[in-house]
Amino acid sequence: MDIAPYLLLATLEGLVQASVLTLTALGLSVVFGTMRVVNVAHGEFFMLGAVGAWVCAMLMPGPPWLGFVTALIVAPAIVGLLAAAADWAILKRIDYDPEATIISTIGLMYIIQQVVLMTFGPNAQAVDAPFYYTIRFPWFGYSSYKLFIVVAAIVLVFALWRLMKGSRVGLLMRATQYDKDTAQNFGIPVDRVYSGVFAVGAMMAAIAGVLVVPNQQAHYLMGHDPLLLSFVVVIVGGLGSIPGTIAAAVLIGLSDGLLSVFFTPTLAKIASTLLVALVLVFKPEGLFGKATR
Amino acid sequence: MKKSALLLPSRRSVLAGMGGAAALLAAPGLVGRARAQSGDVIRLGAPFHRTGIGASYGRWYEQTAKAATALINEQGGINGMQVELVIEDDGTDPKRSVEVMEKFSAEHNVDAVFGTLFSHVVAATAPRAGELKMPYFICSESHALASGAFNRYVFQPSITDVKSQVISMAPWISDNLGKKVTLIYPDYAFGYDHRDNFTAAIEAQGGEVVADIAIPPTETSFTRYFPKIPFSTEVIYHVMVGPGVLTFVKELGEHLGSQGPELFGFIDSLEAVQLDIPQLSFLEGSHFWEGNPRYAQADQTDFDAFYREKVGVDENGAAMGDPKNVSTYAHMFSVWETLYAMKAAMEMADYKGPDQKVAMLEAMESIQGFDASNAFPQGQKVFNGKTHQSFGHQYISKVVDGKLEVQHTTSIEDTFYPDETDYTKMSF
Amino acid sequence: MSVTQFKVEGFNTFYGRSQALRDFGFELKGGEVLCLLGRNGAGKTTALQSVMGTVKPASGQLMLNGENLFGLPAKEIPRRGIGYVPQGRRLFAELTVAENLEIGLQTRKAGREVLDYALDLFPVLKERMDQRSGTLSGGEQSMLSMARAMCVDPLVMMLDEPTEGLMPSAIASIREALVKLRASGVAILLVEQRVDAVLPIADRVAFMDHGRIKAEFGIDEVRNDLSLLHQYVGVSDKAKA
Amino acid sequence: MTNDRKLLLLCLGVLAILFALQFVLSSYLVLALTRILILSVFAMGYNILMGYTGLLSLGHAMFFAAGLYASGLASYYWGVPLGWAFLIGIAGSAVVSVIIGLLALRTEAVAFMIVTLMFSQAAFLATLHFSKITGGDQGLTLPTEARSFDLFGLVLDMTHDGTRFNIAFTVFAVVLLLTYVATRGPFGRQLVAVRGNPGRTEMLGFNIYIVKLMAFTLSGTIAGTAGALYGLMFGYIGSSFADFQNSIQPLLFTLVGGPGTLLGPLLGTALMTMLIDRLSGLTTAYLIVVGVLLIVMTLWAPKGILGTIRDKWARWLN
Amino acid sequence: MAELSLLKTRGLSRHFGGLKAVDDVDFDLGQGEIRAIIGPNGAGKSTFVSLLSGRYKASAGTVEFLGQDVSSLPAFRRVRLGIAYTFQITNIYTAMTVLENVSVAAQSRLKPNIFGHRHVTEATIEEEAAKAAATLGLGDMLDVVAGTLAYGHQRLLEVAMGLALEPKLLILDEPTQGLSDSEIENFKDVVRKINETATVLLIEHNMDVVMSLAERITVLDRGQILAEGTPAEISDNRAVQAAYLGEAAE
Repeated sequence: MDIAPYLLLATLEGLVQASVLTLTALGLSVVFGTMRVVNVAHGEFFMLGAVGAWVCAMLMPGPPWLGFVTALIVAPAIVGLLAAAADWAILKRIDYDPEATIISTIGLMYIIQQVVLMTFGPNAQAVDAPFYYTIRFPWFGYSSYKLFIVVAAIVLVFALWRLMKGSRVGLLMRATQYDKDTAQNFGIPVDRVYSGVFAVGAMMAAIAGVLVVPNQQAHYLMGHDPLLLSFVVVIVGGLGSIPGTIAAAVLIGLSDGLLSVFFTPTLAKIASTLLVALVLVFKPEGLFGKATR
Repeated sequence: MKKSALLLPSRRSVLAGMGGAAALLAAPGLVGRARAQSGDVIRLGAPFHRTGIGASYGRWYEQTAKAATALINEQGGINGMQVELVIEDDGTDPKRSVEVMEKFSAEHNVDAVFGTLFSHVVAATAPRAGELKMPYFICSESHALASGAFNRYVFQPSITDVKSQVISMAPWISDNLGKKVTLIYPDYAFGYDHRDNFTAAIEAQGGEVVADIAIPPTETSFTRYFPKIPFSTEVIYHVMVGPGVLTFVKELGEHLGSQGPELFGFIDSLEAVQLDIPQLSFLEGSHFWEGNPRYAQADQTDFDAFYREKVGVDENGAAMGDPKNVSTYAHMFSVWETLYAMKAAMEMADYKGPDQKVAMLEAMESIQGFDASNAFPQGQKVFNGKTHQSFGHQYISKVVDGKLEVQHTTSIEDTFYPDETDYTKMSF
Repeated sequence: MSVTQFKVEGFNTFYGRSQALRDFGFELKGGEVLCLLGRNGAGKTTALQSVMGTVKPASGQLMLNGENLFGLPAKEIPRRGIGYVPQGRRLFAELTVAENLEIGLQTRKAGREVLDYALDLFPVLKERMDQRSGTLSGGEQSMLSMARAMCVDPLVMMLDEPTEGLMPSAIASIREALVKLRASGVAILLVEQRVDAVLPIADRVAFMDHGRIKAEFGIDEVRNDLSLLHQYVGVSDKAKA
Repeated sequence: MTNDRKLLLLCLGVLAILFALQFVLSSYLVLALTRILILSVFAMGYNILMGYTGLLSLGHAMFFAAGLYASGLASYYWGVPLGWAFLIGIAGSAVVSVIIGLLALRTEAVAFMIVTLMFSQAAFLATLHFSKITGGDQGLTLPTEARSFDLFGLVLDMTHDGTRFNIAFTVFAVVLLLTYVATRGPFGRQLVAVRGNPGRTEMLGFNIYIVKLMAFTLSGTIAGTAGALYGLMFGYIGSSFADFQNSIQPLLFTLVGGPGTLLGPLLGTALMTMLIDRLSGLTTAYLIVVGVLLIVMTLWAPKGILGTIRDKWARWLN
Repeated sequence: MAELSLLKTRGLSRHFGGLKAVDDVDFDLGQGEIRAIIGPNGAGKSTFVSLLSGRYKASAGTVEFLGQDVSSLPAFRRVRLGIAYTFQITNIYTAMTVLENVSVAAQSRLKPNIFGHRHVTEATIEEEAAKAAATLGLGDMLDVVAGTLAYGHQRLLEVAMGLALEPKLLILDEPTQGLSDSEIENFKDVVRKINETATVLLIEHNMDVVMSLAERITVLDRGQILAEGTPAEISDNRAVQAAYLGEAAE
């Protein structure tokens, strides 16, 4: 294949990956930004979204799009409730201590994985895409559903942005993020905001999971990769910075596609992992973040 | 050199005073139960991949093993003894698998262990089996055994190893599909077996591998690898495992469209996956290797019908009454057959208990093969006592109307290659 | 309209084993300004935080118009009508002026007229509504912090060193706002270190040391005997002499 | 002083009991105990960093694997005798620990956790990538003839269960006593001071970066010692020893037993290993228990079993 | 007295964003002095001594200690040279006993071989630590866990740790804050005793303590030196009174 179509394909793939990554990583980033905790179970919320999509597809009669739309509503809602419950039952009780949060969310990760294994089973399960249409380029075909993912991600990011900037709830969230004590001094129910933020973060991951599953399949171990990649994105983008997270997701999504043109994929993964570690060591505010103080 | 056990204190020097401490730690069930009486029952350790990456296989391996054991016991057991399965989960994890092997040996006191599938798990466990002097029958396709990497306690009496499979496929591929082949395989050991053996085999046929594309097993999206497929490719040879395989096949289809090269795949990619789903419609007309045909063929043997019924699988290879619950049909026969192979060896050696372990293993090595039967429903086998490896028929099937139809059955001779080791020269 | 009655009684607050408040208490009526003076570390800020519930006292009573607020979750205290200007202003620096005020307004769901009232006191803020509050000057930040607390529509207003580090002109406009606030019947507790900042507007002065109120005087007493100040604020008579 | 003596006596008592257990336990439990001792060494190494110095690493599988691969590859490719291979493993992990420590210790708290996780992930991927050497996920099996060695005329055979137990016991005993020494006296005081209050410790004239680096290196090297021992004893090296789960393992063991207690890692390892071993026969999802325990420990017993006992009843149990 | 210079700063500055916490300070301290630094809240006193001790990096300027430029040395090296710092907000090892707390400091001075005890034994370290603790009147609390001490005792422990370093210069940041009157009296004696071997730099709000201890007083305001002199001179200085009492008091 010539280099031009090659690059076109890599770009398309990169955009799709960037979209999914943006949603997942934004969830992680919003939680970190507001609560200053790292949620290691984030990938499992992604997985639950995908599994939820499969369950909806199983239970909903009628055309695939009906199950898909149902999943888009139901799966994030359930995941959000679960996350809020986890916040109430665990995180609140350890007072959002950063290290204890990491350990207990590792525990949560195992629990979710294993419960899904016991109920959903070990098989990878496919879900029908809501529509099938392959866009044929002269050199290769491309799934229109994948492009739909990109559009959906843009819409969702815009919605999140509106929620944060334009709504009363968003205002309370931002106030809590900047100064928890003062927020309390103005009657803001900080613990409810925290539960809400944790739920919203999880829902972002779940939506990404629903979107991805017609493309991949639902599997109980599928949360691992999105988690690591989200870490990468959130750190490179600057912890808690939303524009930085988006920029980093696009950068990493695109470069991942392009890097694999030149390197073997495992080597590319090693390189990006090391990059993250070194960014944290030498530029802890992230490539896009501004230094604090 | 005489190996000394100087560091091992004599068991007679048990200190009476330690009894209390022992009782403390040895909560009920912790101390290995002593074998009630030698010869009352044959206990077989069955480490299956209940969890981890191999879990969809493990579930069916377990079901098959249970069915075969029930049948053997119905027929009077082995040498008059009932067979008892001791099943443990190895998590598809090499570390855990070694521990499980020890547990079988030292705690459950099993007579033999069988049923491991994934080759990295086998690689970790086989040496430990040798040390524990535990007969270990694998169902894995791994070529490591026949290449001499293991020891005299390890056997593969049913499923044919990757090298044989590949060698027997290559002539048919080059004759029927094309000579310029692009390989797509997982970037780890199992994939390298395919790459190395197939490259050699297709070149022997006058063909060539125009590109080989290794994909990390953790990958979830594959489209970006496909541009590496050269335009000159006539055949894409693909073998993938793991949870992402369906995506792989689907994206391959989307990418190539209808006018792409021929596809030849190993069914490993689609084990436990329904074929007649819209995502896979483009596979129509492509070819697959099958270890055992998933769909009951027109010329189905009585043996296959019998086996299907006992394992609880319908004519489409899915669980009875649940068409979505597809089995790992192309591989799981090896568990059934391995049990019967063990039975045969034990009966030859008139096996009554672990004292006759060596006799049983020697009997196994002396076996020349097995005839197609209810015990060996996949077909006839030739067994090589030197390499501990079995050879059998391989099936090439074409996807027709969302079902696999066998197009070609290789002869057993097609799978032969020169011996690479001789385990009989090793000591027990 | 009845006069606000606010009473803090028997607060004991601990940080680990060390006691920051010892049987701390005061009384305050609507339309009155009580100034709390004391050295660094005397426990003034802890006292305010204990009232607000962000620091939890081990024991005490917190009466507002006959209702005991003690032990309520921190978010409930401001909702009952206590406005707070914390030390260092504690604006939401990334939020705009308008957003900061909005947060004050939503505390008790106060109407727009409250906002207008606050902005009339600090007209300079009107021009800056869409500016990020972190970019305001020090004086403007203090005004915003106070305006934000006023948006709560408070019965009681507590201010922790609102004039710290300000230019005299800014101090004056804050003082002016306090006077108007008092006139409207709000009960005001003003914490200060600098005596000069409080003398012009205080009705009573309380001196705090070691976590308790050591003495309380009417403003006239203090004006008549400045040595009281030196005695309690910690500048010795020798220094004055 | 007397407290330390009490603890030393307890350690010696535990060692005596452990040694004697091989005569009492069933052969499977002796095997299990062998493994427990090796994994306890891993956990003790982890404990030096997490328990005594207060630095929570999520990447210790990297050091375990460094020891495992350094020793295993030396034995596999160059036929280095086992004793030397073991030393090469220790040296290899020491080098890796110093390098990673120099970098990772520039960060703190959550960033430190993520940096160690990322380095470890890169190391794991490297074991896969260089599969021509490492054997990748399938790993390498050490040939049987490489499994015995000659120690002053005494041939020790690693395939022999009794030999294996006693070697594991010896290494465990050495590391336990080393940890005892390292966590007491001047060095131990430095560690605990850094854990308790790094800022203050610096203002008392300690170079806390160097103190942390020493702790990090010691911790990583002990973890690597466990790895080298594991690989040589069981004759298999593979990339699954470098994965994330193997980093969580010592954390879990230490957390359960009691971070910052000398015998906590042993207790935690023994309990968790036996628990998981029993559970895997009962349920397919035994990891769920690990998950629940992680949460339960953080919620109700963040100091682990021995840590709680120490705080309540026996302050000397450090 | 004619003093040898112990410490001097030239043009020392520290900016936080736009705020000049310490602004171009030239400061000299002689050996053997007890010097007090006073000034209103926010005058930059704590920042200033943090620059001396190396807790903060200076934005500009130099610090010279015993003729050596220490500006670029990290804090722990300055401590080893003999600059000890006790914190304004109590900063001790709350989980350790009093003896263990002070032992950390004693160990820092005695520098034992970290694994062996060739030169300095554990007993010596604890002996020295106990001595320092006793000086501050904590002799009968050696085995008490520091976090459970009363606030005043924690303050004294803080100073004991500084003392155990046997520094050439001991910087005390508001040491009497939260002490009772009798504790303050005892504390004054301690400082005088420390002064027999070390120079003392004292940040203090309690004017009584300042007046009775300090030989000289430096007044900081808005990051700059407002005045410097003997207690008597400072008492008479109108600018100082203004800084403390504000214009209204005049």
